[in-house]
Amino acid sequence: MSSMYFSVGPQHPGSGHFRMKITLQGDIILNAEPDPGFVHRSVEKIAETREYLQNVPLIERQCLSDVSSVTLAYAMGIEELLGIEVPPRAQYIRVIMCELSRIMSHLYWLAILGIFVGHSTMFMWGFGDRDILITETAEKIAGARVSYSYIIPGGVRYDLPDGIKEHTMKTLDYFQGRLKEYDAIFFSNPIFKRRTKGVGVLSRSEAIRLGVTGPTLRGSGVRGDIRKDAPYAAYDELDFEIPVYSEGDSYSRSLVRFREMKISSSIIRQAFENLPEGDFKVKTRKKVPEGEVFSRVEAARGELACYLISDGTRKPYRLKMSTPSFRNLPGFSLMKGSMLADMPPIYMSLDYWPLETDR
Amino acid sequence: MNEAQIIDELRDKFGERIGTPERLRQHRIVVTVEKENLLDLAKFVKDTYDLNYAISVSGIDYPEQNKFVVVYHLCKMSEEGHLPLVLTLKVPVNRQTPRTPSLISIWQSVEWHERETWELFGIEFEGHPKLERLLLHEDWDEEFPNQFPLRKDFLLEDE
Amino acid sequence: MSAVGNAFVGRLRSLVEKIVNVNPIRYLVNWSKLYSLWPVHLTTACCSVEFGAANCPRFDIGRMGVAAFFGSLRQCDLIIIEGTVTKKMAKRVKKIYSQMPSPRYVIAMGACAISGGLFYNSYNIIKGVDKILPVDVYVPGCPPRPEALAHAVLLLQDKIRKGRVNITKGE
Amino acid sequence: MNIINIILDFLNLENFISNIPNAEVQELLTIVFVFLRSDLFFKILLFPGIFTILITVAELMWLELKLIAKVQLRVGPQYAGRIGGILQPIADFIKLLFKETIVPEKASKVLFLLVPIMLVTLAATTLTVIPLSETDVISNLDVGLLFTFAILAMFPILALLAGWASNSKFPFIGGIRALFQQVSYEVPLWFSALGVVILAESLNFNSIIKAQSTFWFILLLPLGAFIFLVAVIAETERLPFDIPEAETEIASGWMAEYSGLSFGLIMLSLYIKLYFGAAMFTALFLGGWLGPSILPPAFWFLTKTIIVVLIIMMLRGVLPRFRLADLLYIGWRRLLILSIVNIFLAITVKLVLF
Repeated sequence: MSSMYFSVGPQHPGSGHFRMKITLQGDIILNAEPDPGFVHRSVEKIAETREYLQNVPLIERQCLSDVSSVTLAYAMGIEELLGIEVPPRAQYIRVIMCELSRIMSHLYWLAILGIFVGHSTMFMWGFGDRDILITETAEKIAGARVSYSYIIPGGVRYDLPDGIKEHTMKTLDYFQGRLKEYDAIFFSNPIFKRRTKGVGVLSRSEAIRLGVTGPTLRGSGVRGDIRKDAPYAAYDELDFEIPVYSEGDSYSRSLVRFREMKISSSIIRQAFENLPEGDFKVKTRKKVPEGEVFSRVEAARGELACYLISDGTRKPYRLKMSTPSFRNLPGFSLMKGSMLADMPPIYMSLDYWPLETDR
Repeated sequence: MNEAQIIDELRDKFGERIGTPERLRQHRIVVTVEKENLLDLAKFVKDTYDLNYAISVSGIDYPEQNKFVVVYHLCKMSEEGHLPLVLTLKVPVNRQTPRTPSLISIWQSVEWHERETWELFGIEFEGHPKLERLLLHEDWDEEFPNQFPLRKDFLLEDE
Repeated sequence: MSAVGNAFVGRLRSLVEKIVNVNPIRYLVNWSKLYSLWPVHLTTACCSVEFGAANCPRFDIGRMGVAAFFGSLRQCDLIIIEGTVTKKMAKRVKKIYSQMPSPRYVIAMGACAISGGLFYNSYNIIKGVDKILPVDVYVPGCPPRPEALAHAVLLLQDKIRKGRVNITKGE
Repeated sequence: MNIINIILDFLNLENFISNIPNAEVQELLTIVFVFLRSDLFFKILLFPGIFTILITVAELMWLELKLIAKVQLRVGPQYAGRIGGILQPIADFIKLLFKETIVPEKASKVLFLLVPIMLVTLAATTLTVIPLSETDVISNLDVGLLFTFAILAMFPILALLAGWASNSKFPFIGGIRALFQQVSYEVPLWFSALGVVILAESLNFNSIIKAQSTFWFILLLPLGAFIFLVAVIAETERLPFDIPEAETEIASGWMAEYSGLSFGLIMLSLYIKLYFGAAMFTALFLGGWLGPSILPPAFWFLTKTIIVVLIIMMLRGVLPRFRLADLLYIGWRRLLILSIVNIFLAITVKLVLF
């Protein structure tokens, strides 16, 4: 039987700004090779030509659905080089923003997953709730819907506005109810289960060998989460669990993200309850002392590492972002041997974000 | 196993073959190693400390010192999660003939990272199965022949 | 067959154009065009987040006849350039545009699509999508809010109603 | 006296014809006018013919947009045609009418352009035998049910032809999928309809409907009705069975290369097919035009049909798409067996009740 070759993307309803080269035999995918680079905007090179603070909006564009974690990794790196201690209030606000953007990112993922398996209502609900609940809260706190450049070296840009605690609590209460509805219409849906259970199975050892990260890793039964393993910001003072599912299929990866949304909202609650008084920012210098630093955070899609080398000037000498989507690229080999109809669920269960890969 | 132990052990085992292991701060160790000894050291740290998880591979360009440095960040991943320790391997590479052995035989996960470093720095990884265009566009060689964007001598428009 | 067929199609097209230029019919045609704008599923960069939000219940550009999902670009009228166009993507964007049936409209969304934006000195981007496509409406912002996109759709509709759109014939 | 006659009387064209000197032309035109004034022409053109179909289909499209929007907490079309965007489908269709129709260079051109026309023709043909009331039927065939199934069997072939003529990869996969799906679901569709035929002892739609004057068959054969509905959804390629068009997998499937008017015709044929599927379900299981005589029978028929269509459309809002393998599994391993069980049930019911 002869095989058929085609590329999915960059203009395809089942792809983002990204291409998969698929070789198909009958209905079985023989080979699926990702072809990134459609949004390679050379963030790392441009960052070498701009000052440290100017780079904050630049690097957050590489992952617009999850901006807080990206900027946090960068800010933590600079703070470590400067040797400054961020005030506890800022640490808590950072946790709040990171978890908000984690929910934002997961809702985005959920919406796209919905439309990928043909469930347009999940798309609309996911995007609608993301908009009404999460981006609005973020806007109230930081002043912009998605690209707020709120976390800067030394703390956060502004203090929390008045009445934000009540607003957020109310929002999260409503959000909890919505999560139950998502479960009812989507995650408990027998067709959805049939499409994702046992599809794209990634075993535990294979997950570690391929170096995947984030929910993709936790869906394979590895409890790898930087928030617990190497705590940063205020995570070591908060009580939360890490959802782990050991089946390693698309469904368990989806469930990890679904549970994480719930856990994130409880983290936000705790952070608001324990929010200390004090400064929200400390003064920083424009020149960063010579040295190198490797800072890691747990972004929505997985471990995000920022490798920063400074030569003592106002601009970074080298900035390398090791992004979770890039590290999940080997996961596309899961498509080999599955059916063509399994391509969208596997693709979405990796929660691949092309901008983050290409930078 | 703490950082001091690792540093001592590495120093005992390899001695002159590697640069002095250095503790940058908590959980961060940097080892400089020439490319001839890279594979030995990589095998040793993987087998001894079970550093089975390569986080990133990056290149740095030092035109004044006429070298590139390929940097590997490694950590340990068990079922119960990451180890906070990150071991950094630095491999200096000659700038005229940038070649270094690929570590893909030891860590499968460096495949895409090395490919990216090859593309953006022009560092050849010997033994890498697939060094092909990844991020740059297909006509790059015609537009900028023999140039690599992340090298320091590649200038952006307003520099 | 093809020569006769082409002549036939050409005559048919000129006949259609004659009919379309009669005033009330032109009004009707323009009315139908402006309320039925099906966008191509093409995301070029991060503005896709806000494009998705513009489809969602809160902003719902479906009210203006912008259908949310369309599978094939052969059936689409509108191409929204959502952000930066890299050189790798530019080739595809041109190809996609040439594959769309006319009349087709272009909205350049975001600072990157207008002029390169934040990435103005990158080596891998096209500074402004108008270098490769005829743009009808520009939406400033980084990224523009969904309201801005909805307004752009209204502006485009106004343009179509007044017949001011630069209609390019298919290749 | 129908509206066409009134218009013709008003125009008073017969007088004009009688003044034509050439006798042959006069005779010919007279025959034409007799046909125009005949009941058959009225039925074909206005009711229950083309005009009714177009209006129903357009409003079904609008209802779908609005209904799905409601499920998704949106507004849906709003501005086209003031009242809730009621003219949205009409705007879509006029736009497609005046849009460029691209024929791919490598396509088999004649076939490529012929398929949409054949699709619409076939879809409309099926409706000739469905009675809106006892008299409002274009052709009261004795083998009406057989006729509709014969026509239905043509659709997968046309879908495959469309995919093949496009000479493109996604349409081809879509065509193959359509063939798989529709051929496998035709069998349960037939078998579940057989139950009705056993009870009604006829293949004529009017007799089948009249046989339901005491009990609707959905009460006697609920299993058969369920199988029939599922098979109809699969035949009309609606969610959760829109596998031949799965956007995220194969980008609109077999209609991916169609644009402009030919795509408009395909859309039209799909919606006519949907309407036809629902009409068939109404006729076979919901008592067709039967209903209290306060309102005309055609009203009851259309109301029931639209409710069935809405139920089918509603599924689009709540269910994701099946996999092809699952679909075939359900078709052959579940529905086929159930539909055979249904035939035995029908025989039992027949023996017990009649």
